[in-house]
Amino acid sequence: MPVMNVIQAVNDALRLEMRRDPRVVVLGEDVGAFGGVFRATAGLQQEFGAMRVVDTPLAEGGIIGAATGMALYGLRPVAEIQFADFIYPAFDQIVNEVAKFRHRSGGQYTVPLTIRTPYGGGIKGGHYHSQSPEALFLHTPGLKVVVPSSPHDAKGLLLSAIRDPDPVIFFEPKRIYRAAKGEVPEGEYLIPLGQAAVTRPGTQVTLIAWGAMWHEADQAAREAEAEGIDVELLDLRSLQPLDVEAITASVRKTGRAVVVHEAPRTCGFGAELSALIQERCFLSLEAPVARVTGFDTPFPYTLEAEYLPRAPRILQALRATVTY
Amino acid sequence: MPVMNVIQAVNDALRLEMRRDPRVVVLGEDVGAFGGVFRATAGLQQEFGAMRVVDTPLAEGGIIGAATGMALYGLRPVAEIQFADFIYPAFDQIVNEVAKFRHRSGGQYTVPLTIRTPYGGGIKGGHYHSQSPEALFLHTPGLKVVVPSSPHDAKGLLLSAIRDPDPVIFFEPKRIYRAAKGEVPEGEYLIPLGQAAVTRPGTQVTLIAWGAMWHEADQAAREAEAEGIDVELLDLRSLQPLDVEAITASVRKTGRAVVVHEAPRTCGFGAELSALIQERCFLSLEAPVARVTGFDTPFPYTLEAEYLPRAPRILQALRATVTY
Amino acid sequence: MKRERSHKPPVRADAGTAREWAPGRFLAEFPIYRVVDEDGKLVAGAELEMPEAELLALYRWMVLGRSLDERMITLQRQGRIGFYIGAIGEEATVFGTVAALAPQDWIFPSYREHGAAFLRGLPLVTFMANLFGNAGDIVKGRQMPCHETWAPGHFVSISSPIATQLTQAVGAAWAARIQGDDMVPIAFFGDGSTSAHDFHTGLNFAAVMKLPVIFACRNNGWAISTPSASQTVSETMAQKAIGYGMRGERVDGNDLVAVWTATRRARQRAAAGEGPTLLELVTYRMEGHSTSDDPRAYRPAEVVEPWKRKDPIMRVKKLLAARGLLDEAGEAALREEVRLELQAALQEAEAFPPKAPLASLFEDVYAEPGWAQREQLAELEGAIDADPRVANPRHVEG
Amino acid sequence: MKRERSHKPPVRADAGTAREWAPGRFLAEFPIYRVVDEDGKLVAGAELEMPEAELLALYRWMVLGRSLDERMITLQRQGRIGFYIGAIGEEATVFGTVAALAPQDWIFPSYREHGAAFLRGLPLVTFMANLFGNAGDIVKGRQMPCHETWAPGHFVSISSPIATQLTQAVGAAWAARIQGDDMVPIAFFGDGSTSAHDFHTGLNFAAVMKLPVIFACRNNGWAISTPSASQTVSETMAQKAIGYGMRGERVDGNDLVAVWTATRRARQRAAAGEGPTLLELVTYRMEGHSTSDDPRAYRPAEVVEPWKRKDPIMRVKKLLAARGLLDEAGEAALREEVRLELQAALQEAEAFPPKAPLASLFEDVYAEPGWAQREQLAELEGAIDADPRVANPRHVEG
Ligand SMILES: Cc1ncc(C[n+]2csc(CCOP(=O)(O)OP(=O)(O)O)c2C)c(N)n1
Ligand SMILES: Cc1ncc(C[n+]2csc(CCOP(=O)(O)OP(=O)(O)O)c2C)c(N)n1
Ligand SMILES: [Mg+2]
Ligand SMILES: [Mg+2]
Repeated sequence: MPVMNVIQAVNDALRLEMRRDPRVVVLGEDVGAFGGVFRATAGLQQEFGAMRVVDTPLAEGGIIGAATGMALYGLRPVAEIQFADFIYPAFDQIVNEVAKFRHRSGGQYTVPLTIRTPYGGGIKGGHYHSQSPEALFLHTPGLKVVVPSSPHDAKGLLLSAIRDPDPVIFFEPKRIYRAAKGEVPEGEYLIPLGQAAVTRPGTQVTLIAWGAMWHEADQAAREAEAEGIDVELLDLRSLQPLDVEAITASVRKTGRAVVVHEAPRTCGFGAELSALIQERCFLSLEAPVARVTGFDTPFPYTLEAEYLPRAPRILQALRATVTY
Repeated sequence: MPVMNVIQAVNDALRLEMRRDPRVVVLGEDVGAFGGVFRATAGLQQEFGAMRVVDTPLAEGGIIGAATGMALYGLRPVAEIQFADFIYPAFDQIVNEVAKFRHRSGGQYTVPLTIRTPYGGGIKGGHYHSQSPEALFLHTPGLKVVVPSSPHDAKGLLLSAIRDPDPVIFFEPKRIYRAAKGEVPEGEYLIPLGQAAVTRPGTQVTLIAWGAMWHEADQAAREAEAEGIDVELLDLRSLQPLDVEAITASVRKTGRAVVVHEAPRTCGFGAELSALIQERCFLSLEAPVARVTGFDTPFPYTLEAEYLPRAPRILQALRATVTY
Repeated sequence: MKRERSHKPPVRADAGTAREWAPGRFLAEFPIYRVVDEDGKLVAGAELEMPEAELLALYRWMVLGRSLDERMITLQRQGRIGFYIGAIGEEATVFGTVAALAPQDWIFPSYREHGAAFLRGLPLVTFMANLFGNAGDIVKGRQMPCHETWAPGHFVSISSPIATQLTQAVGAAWAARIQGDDMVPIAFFGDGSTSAHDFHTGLNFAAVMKLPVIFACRNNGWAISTPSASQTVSETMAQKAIGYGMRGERVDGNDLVAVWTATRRARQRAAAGEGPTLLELVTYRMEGHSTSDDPRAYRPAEVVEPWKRKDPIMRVKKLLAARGLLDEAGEAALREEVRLELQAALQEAEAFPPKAPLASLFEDVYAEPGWAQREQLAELEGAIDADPRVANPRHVEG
Repeated sequence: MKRERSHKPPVRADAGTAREWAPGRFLAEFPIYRVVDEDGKLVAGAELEMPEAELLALYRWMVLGRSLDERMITLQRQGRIGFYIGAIGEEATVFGTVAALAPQDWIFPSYREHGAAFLRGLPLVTFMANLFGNAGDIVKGRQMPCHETWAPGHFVSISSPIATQLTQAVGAAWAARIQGDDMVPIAFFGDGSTSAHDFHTGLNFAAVMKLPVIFACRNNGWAISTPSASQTVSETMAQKAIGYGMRGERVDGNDLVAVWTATRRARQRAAAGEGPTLLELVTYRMEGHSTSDDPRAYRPAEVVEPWKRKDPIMRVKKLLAARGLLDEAGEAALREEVRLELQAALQEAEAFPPKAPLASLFEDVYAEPGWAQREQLAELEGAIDADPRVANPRHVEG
């Protein structure tokens, strides 16, 4: 099996799907001739032409508005927002239009749109090249939200996202764009949205993460094991739909949970997971659900290492939770 | 003391503050000659002129961007967004600019801006005249979020918001704009941001609400009392800063909590409150923190009554929580 | 998308004084296109391209649209529907444009173009059921009245957020080009909407991609209480096309024939690959913004007066009369016919059960309801069983 | 804001054919204003309004700006700073504009106008400390390099989101008018930024309110890999002013004197209450977009060639030489002086401790840190005490 990094896996998925389905179109800033600032769309315009791989003017609202019109008309657009930090000019189109089209039209119009965007910190991007805004979209019914943590998942999840009948925001953790390498099957395979992966079975505490932070969680779990703490690690992969059964099954078993995310703590998705767990596993809980997250500040530049909820902080939370 | 409704109290606060402080400026769509579609700014342009009470072109991004520039320059702008549902075109300015100016400039520039906007359901507004997007802003460090539940609080909180050195989003529950009447002291008084009101002391269960839903919670508490359930009711008033002491003090006493909000459940502020409570009061909790909220759908038109978390549903949650 | 500048830019040496526009310059450069004057006569040099049958048919539609608006406004005053927003005085901008399109052309409405949906086959009953938001509502009582959708006629879902439909129309045109379809979408919006973000991105994207789109700006002089002169200081909306390298044109929006002819030309150009057009349809909002608005608070009655003479329906009536296509008897018969049609539709629409089933709230959020929607439906059903007040609206508005 | 249309709109009867623009029409209507040609000679009919002392001073600044950019790019390649973005080839658009303003005029930069901050007194050391993001950084290592703020010189905080500064500049102008201050803000942005939402709202708000603002569009031909011809099909950026009823002008952005003179005129008009101006400064991005970008992937070297002859610094150098204001010896001395100045600043800047204190992360989120910030600082301090790796960057990038 070929070894790829996340960018290559994304590129592979896009190419395969564009070959299979003429309705798939890619649009965004610098995605065409150049192939994207992270090269995720490299070679696509050369293969599929400027009609299906389009460099747009610099306006995210226009990109998503136009992609929405394409999707309404029956295409399967894949829009790229150059950085998740720059998705907000399209926020109205995403939250008020894309998310509500199916409902408000009584099912007469749908928006099978995929929005790809590099997200998260760890690349020295400071305030505006590091944000993790997933919670904003998870609070918006009608949207699906996916975050891969490996090249293998990136390809299988992106293919599912493009074929999904509903709009999907596909966050690509740019910190692991090149860092995460792994075997990726050739040809197509689908990873269904809404299935978490139990990447490490355990009995003492449930550790929940996604995207780049899964790698930190995994390292923390290894270090915990060395200390005799038996961690069950879940990679959510898809946050909406959420695999709530996998979470509750694990917490009912372990009685303890630690949630990890990069975004600021207040109103992050960790809050929702914490609420869901204590609503559904209250009698099994032997310790409060712990949140290891980014802090309630803008994303910093120099103090990035301190800001990110990395393995050492996760490990401390695991210790505290099992000894609560 | 004069009796006012919420609109009159807001109007009174704006007039008083514009008289006191020449730096206070009001801008928005239809706020001038007309006095706003809800009449909240009625008479202000007549008294303070078209320089300080400005009808803007139809662009929320422009309204907030311009208001930001005014605040940077030293004014105290009060921007009106005609409906909270239409705040998204300004989302980039609010989340990426307004919220981050102080931090990113090392404290050299600040944005003492107040954004007033009618919000919430209960007026037959359907998808686009009913939304409660507070959680989106609560996930953004740098912003403050205030929601009054009475004419008295509306005036005292708005005066504090305008004088606050940080940007404040002031959500006005339009369902009670005219319905909620009460005595409002003449002249100025300030209600500090970050102080919840314990509007009903109780011992068995803590009920947390804000804005229009406080009235539903209050009714539910009365009905519960008739059933012998002793409810302690908190009106948060300000969600950021949050009076976490008031919440934890109450829950440590009652051991039970029910949170109410109109917004969809997933990733709503109720999730954060639930997470905070179980992190801080875990050993006191005798039942899971319950959430009585809007559902994970767009806001409906005909089924509005069913959608809103009104007294009957709150009462059921109180019963279930005390008998857990 | 790369393009080469064919012309070498000239240089000047006189000290920089930025271009100021002589007052009236763009009014002159964008004269208002008119075919039928206020007395129903063809203006000098104009010819009637519209077939007489079409003229008569559209006249009937305009009468129906006007009568419907008036009737529904009364209905709202009676409290039988919650809200209404129509196109009184602007009928020519709605019927004239859409009648000139091909049936496969998609319509991206703002919220006054109900007539466009009727032209595309939306039954009056279905429209009225949407006003009641009852079980007959094709969008299942999910949006406010006047937010209908009619996919069978390619009439895209109406939403409240201003101007969002412009970029969506651009995307549809783009998709049609990719598919090789002969489809020219039209996007409707008002003068106030030209200030919105999506006006800028919509026109710019369409021009850069040279897409077949018609941007129909109903310049009715007002955005709620804000006059169009406070939205922009450009003398015309049409000249905004210049900034996008796009074609722009001013049309008498109260002249059905001019609107129809201009739209037809725009559609021909678009289909021929000549790109998008911005049509400024100069008209006037004769009533309040909607039933929620009372214009007396900001608009003196006098300013409306001069526009009464320009009424789009009167104009066509006079033209038809002059051509012997409609006499008083015919007019009376037509109006009675319309009255009965509306009455019948209203009765039928009002007869539906008041609410779509509870489950409809949780459907269409996603193609398949997720566990949250399924659980919450069960939760709500249980709550209503335990306490019927949960489903009692009076309890809300009270 | 109400305005009355003074002119009665003319009417035409010929069947509607929307205005199409004869190719080159707007290039002709917006000729490029130039004072000094590529050989450093005054163009026919032009006169030099800029005092010679100013000319010499600005020449030195441009040389410093260029040397700084080159030096910092090298620094980034050496891995000593993480990122850099400069203005190589565009120096005249930065120094020429700001030198023509009054000291109290606020500057709303995009991200290439570091030179403007220097003109306003930002010490080189402070700027470089921002590149290192170290304890000497006036913005406390919170943003990427080249995102400085310099309030003492009214140089407003740089942020990455494109074009947000335009509407903010409009608000500042508005505030100044309310306060009765003689203050004319300038907003800098690129050609790509004209596609953004805030370009539209910024220009429209300024024109409607007739505010004193200067919109300085550095049209350097590229938005990362996207040529300006793919951002818009309007022949010029200046003509976009027409849609807002605003003044627009094209200026040779590589001609320091033309930029300075045009900006001066724009400021005079603004201060005189004549409203805003859109200045299109025609220049070229000679390097990659930033140190993160390699233009060879999308831009053939040849297209850059013709622009080398137009270099803004060479031009002024020739002019100075022709006027006997700068000989080779003077030039050499100047460059050596600049080199040493940069070297000294760099040494000083690099000497600061690598990080601002931990607490700085939680400060300035609000005027006073809230309980969340206070608790989280304590939490972080505790975590570092328990495990130093928490504060170890190598552990991140690894
Ligand atoms: C983004 C947004 N902001 C504000 C509103 C409130 N609003 C509804 S209609 C309207 C005025 C629109 O005026 P115009 O575009 O001229 O259309 P008209 O109603 O005159 O046909 C406003 C401000 C809205 N619906 N959406
Ligand atoms: C809203 C937003 N979208 C995308 C980006 C990424 N981005 C940074 S600079 C740039 C190109 C800007 O081009 P232009 O406006 O011409 O300025 P120039 O760099 O040429 O000076 C882009 C797309 C951004 N910073 N903000
Ligand atoms: Mg209008
Ligand atoms: Mg550029």
